[in-house]
Amino acid sequence: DTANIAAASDLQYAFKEIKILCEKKYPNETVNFQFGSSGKALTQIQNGAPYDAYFAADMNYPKELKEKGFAVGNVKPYALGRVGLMSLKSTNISVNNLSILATDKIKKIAIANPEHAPYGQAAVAALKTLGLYDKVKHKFVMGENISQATQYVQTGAADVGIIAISIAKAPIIAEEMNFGLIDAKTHPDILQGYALLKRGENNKAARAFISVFESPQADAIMKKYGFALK
Amino acid sequence: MIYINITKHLDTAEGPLNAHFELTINDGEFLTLFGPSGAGKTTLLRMIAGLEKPDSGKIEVDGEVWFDSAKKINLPPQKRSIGFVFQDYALFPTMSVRENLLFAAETTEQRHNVDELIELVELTALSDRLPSTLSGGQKQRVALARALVRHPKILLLDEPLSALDSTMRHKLQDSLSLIHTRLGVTTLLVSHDIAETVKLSDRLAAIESGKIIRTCSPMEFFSPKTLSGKVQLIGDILSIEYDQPVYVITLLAGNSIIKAVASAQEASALKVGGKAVLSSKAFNPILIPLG
Amino acid sequence: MIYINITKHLDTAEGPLNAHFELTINDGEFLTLFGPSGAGKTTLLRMIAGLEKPDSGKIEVDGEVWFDSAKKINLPPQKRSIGFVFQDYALFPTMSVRENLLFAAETTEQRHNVDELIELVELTALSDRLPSTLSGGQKQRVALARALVRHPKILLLDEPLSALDSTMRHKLQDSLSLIHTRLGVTTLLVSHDIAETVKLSDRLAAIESGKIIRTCSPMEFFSPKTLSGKVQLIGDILSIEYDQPVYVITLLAGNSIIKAVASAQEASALKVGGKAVLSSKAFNPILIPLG
Amino acid sequence: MESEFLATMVLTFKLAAITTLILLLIGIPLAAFLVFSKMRFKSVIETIVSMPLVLPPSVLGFYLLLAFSPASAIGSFLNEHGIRLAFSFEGLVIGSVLFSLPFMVHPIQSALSQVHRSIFEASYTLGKSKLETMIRVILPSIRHGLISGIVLAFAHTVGEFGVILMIGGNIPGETRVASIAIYDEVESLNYAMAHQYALTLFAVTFAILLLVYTLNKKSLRGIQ
Amino acid sequence: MESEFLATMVLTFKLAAITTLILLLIGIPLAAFLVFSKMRFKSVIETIVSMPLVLPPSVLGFYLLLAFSPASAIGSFLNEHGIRLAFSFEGLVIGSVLFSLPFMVHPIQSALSQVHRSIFEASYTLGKSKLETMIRVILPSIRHGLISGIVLAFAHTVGEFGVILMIGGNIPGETRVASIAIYDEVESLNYAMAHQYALTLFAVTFAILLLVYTLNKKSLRGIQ
Ligand SMILES: Nc1ncnc2c1ncn2[C@@H]1O[C@H](COP(=O)(O)OP(=O)(O)OP(=O)(O)O)[C@@H](O)[C@H]1O
Ligand SMILES: Nc1ncnc2c1ncn2[C@@H]1O[C@H](COP(=O)(O)OP(=O)(O)OP(=O)(O)O)[C@@H](O)[C@H]1O
Ligand SMILES: [Mg+2]
Ligand SMILES: [Mg+2]
Repeated sequence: DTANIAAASDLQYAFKEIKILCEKKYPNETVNFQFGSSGKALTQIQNGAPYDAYFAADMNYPKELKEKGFAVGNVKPYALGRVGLMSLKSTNISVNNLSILATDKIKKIAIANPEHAPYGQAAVAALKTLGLYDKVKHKFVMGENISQATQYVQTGAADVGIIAISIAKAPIIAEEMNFGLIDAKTHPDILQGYALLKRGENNKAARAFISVFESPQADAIMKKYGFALK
Repeated sequence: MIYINITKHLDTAEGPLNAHFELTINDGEFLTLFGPSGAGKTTLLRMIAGLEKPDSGKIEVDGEVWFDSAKKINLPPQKRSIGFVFQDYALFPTMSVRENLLFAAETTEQRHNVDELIELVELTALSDRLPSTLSGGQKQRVALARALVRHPKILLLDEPLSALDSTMRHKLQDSLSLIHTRLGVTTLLVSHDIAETVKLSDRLAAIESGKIIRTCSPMEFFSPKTLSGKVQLIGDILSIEYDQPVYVITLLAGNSIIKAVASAQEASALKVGGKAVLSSKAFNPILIPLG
Repeated sequence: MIYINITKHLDTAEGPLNAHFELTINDGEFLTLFGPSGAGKTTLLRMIAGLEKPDSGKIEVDGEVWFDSAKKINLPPQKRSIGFVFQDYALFPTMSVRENLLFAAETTEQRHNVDELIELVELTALSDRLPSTLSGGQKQRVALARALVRHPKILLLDEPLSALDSTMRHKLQDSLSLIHTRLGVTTLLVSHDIAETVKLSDRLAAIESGKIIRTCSPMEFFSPKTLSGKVQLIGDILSIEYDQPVYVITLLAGNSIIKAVASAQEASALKVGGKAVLSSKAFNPILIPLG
Repeated sequence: MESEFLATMVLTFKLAAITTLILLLIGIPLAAFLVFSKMRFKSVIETIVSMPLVLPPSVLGFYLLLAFSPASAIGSFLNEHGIRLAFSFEGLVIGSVLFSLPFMVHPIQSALSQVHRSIFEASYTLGKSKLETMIRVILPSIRHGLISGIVLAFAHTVGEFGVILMIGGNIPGETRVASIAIYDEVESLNYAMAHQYALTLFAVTFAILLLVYTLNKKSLRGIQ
Repeated sequence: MESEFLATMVLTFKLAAITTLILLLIGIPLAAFLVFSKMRFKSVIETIVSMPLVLPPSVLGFYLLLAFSPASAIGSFLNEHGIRLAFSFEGLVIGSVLFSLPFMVHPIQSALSQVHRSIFEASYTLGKSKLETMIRVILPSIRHGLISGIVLAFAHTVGEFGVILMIGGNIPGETRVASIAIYDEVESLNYAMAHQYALTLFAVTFAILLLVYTLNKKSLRGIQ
């Protein structure tokens, strides 16, 4: 079988490795990923998208699908996202203390759009907890999602960004970026959940991928990319 | 038999005008529309061709109704068997001379005649050229040839020869005349040229401000009461010179320049740029064929 | 003084041709270019106007070099004081008649003269109309008026009167003549009309296949060796009728129709559609002014 | 990977070619209607034609998705007849056609409106129908406008991704075209691969357009 | 909320208006060059003009971001002169101009190429410079092409979001235009708000274009 799996953008590096595991174990099954915003995937699924499983960037989206009858089985949390401060190594901007954001040295701060991106919401919450939000909010530049926010930092358009650890751990990023984790207590948990969709109920490939995903080897990969698991 | 009785509102140089054309044209007749600029000659041709819609009236050709406002009949130009030569040529810019003619051809026979027509208008050497590279007169000849390709029932010619030099003009007049006799196609010509009109047409319709004010033979129209054996010439006075003891008057009549001797009294009534009638009672003409 | 000596390669109906024009035109002269279709008349005017570039040679006007291939001088049309009337009118489609003329005006005085010019070409009632709603002749008159607005040094006229009826044609010929004398503007006219040429121009340049084959006075060019006191007319034979015991020959000479009596022997040499010379030795003409 | 790259490219140009062809077939009569019709509310139709441009592509895609959805009237009707537009190649074609329509119609309309009336009339008096006149006389002489329309529609379809992402859903071999693939690679911060896609798109399209322009210039030589 | 809505709308139409104006100023000479130049490699330039279309907008935006970045030659040069294009309104204008360039150039080019040569020549012989001829004679007579270009460029800028999203950074009052706002609302599953934005965009643009078309039709009456 072939399965189409819609997954949040930040999962791409981890999933590509898990896919290799899966192909080894189930050589006859193929999985395709559609990485992108969880909101868009939700809209598409509700309007007949041929997706078999859904790995969202939060818990609410898959729960909504479950309520509307698009998902089978339970919505399970699979990861706890973390955010941190990121800057280009070449800029020598310290990433260990968020208070630097309020200084004149920092002109633009890249975050994911908090209106719909959980990592953006986490960034805002953390800044509010630390009492920095009102001092820095005029410096925000918002990416459509966490990848775009990363690009802002990477291209030097923004001085720093508040970015997901899963992206910071990607080898190409780790090479040229400094990253400092932000205390998880400063923001609500970024719980990410997934669900098998109705269309995937009898899809062998989808079930195979999920079984591999739930295996300890996959756990290790997820951990490597900074997804603290429950 | 072509029967025309139509009205059309026009906005002319002298203000609005209700044009009314009533005209019967016989089969095979060659009729010239003659009249001043803005009189409605082009408009009449266009209404016959179906390119413009009369406000009311009827056009009937060989018993076939082409237009009838009462019965709401209005044949499209495609259904009217006509050939039209436009004042602005209207050649197809992306087609060569030959292609312009071939486009018009409908039967294999017409297709075969295309080269003959091109030769008739003396454009064989240019037959693969695009219209934009032709001179004004050359364009006009292509337009004329193209209108002839389909052997139309009525040939509508809107000053087709006006941009030609006199040699080419005479040649094409002869061709038109030949085509007309050979194919018997009813022809309507708009022309400002008297010789052309007289030479080509059976009948003349004089148009003024949207009305046909007179139809008659061209000779009747242009010649004053002519007397046999008498020469009466209208000419432009080109110069008046005093050549002791008489005056020499140079007159232009058509293509000919005439010098005549006049007395001081006669000369005083004439002026350069004016017109004069030259006549003679005692006259013993000699006629010599030319060319 | 205008001095022209230019060459240009042309692709004509008879194959490629190396045109070479050498011509000197005096200040204030009225020169007509006369010649068959495709001879290069339009091309010559365009080269003088700077719209086409000669391959080599020189054009000098009043001591000012407009073109010189050796010195690589080539004044743009804007810098040449010319008025040009195009064969296809080239009116500006978004401007009314008056606006077309006002566009050309450069000084307040020229601006004020616009209405006068419009009246001269009898388009006052149409002065607010767009070119697309004008008849062919009306368009041509606008183009002529527009070229006159700036009082150019040289007026270049490419068959400006060919689409006009004879009344309007004569009127505009008179206006052209008047303007020419009044403003003293050097004028180059392309015309196929003999009467027009004779009437308007001081000199004629006969052009054939890209060469000026002769320049002379128009009279010299058109009239055979003329003898004073002798009538010699060239005309088209319109009809030959037998009217016992003689033949009546109808001749068209210019605007005049002449009937002449001929003997059976004379008549046998003539045919309808041909040309004939009508002459007489004993002739006692009477000249009466007309109109 | 190589074969996926190739498949994506083939799909991209297939989509662009089919879309452009359909747009030509729709665009020419529509443009002719807009130029020649004497209808009173022509301006309204003219405006509507341009409206797909005004919505952000992904929003247009969103509305299309709603229309195609089995929950909607159109979608359920099509579904009953076995036609599924969402997440299918056919759906992409419809989306692209809708989205690029103004780019085809405008240049053709503008060129048509400049053809002199007597050119049409000459053809009519030679017995040719409106259709034949259009095809044999008018279209060749408005080549510039046609080429503009073709180039704009083609290039725009190649580059479009908002609508396609929404209604196509990135399914390899079916709806994953190059623009989406590039978008994906950029999102994955996989710049090398994104550059490769972009470069190929660029090179192929550049070659196609250059060919179109050069051929056009050659054949236009001498006209006008 | 209300005032933010309004601010977003104002910003959107301001961006579209400025972009269209700049495009007119660039597009007309560029189109004229493409029509009249006898340069040998004109087709290459013609092709390049169409190329911004081929890249997915967000990718084009990404490359622009790289160009604007202080790390690049252009970016650092601008930075030294105190100009920051990324995340500024000026940057959006540059991005939109680049992205909509072909929509302005193509229709004008196509219309220009159909103007008869003797119209230019007549104006030259009346002593008018090329510039004056262009402005007073040619532009009025290719109104159709100009309007096509204006409508396409304007509508496309209103609807564009890929480039803008990338180089704009979604800053309210500065770079957050309506297309981005709609996109955001759809992403947030805030459909009601998205519909309101879309409807307003639609209504305002519809009104503007309808006005343009109607005025144009009125003033064209009788020409041709
Ligand atoms: N499209 C039009 N709209 C309004 N008036 C027009 C239109 N076309 C022609 N006319 C007017 O109708 C009148 C007759 O025009 P028409 O073209 O029939 O004249 P014509 O006799 O052919 O003149 P010419 O010898 O100058 O060609 C003119 O006064 C002209 O201004
Ligand atoms: N753009 C062009 N390209 C190639 N040949 C041309 C071009 N324009 C004119 N010619 C050729 O040059 C020759 C001279 O043309 P021109 O227009 O000067 O003739 P003309 O004397 O004005 O004729 P007419 O009386 O018919 O207007 C013609 O044979 C014509 O075919
Ligand atoms: Mg007429
Ligand atoms: Mg000529």
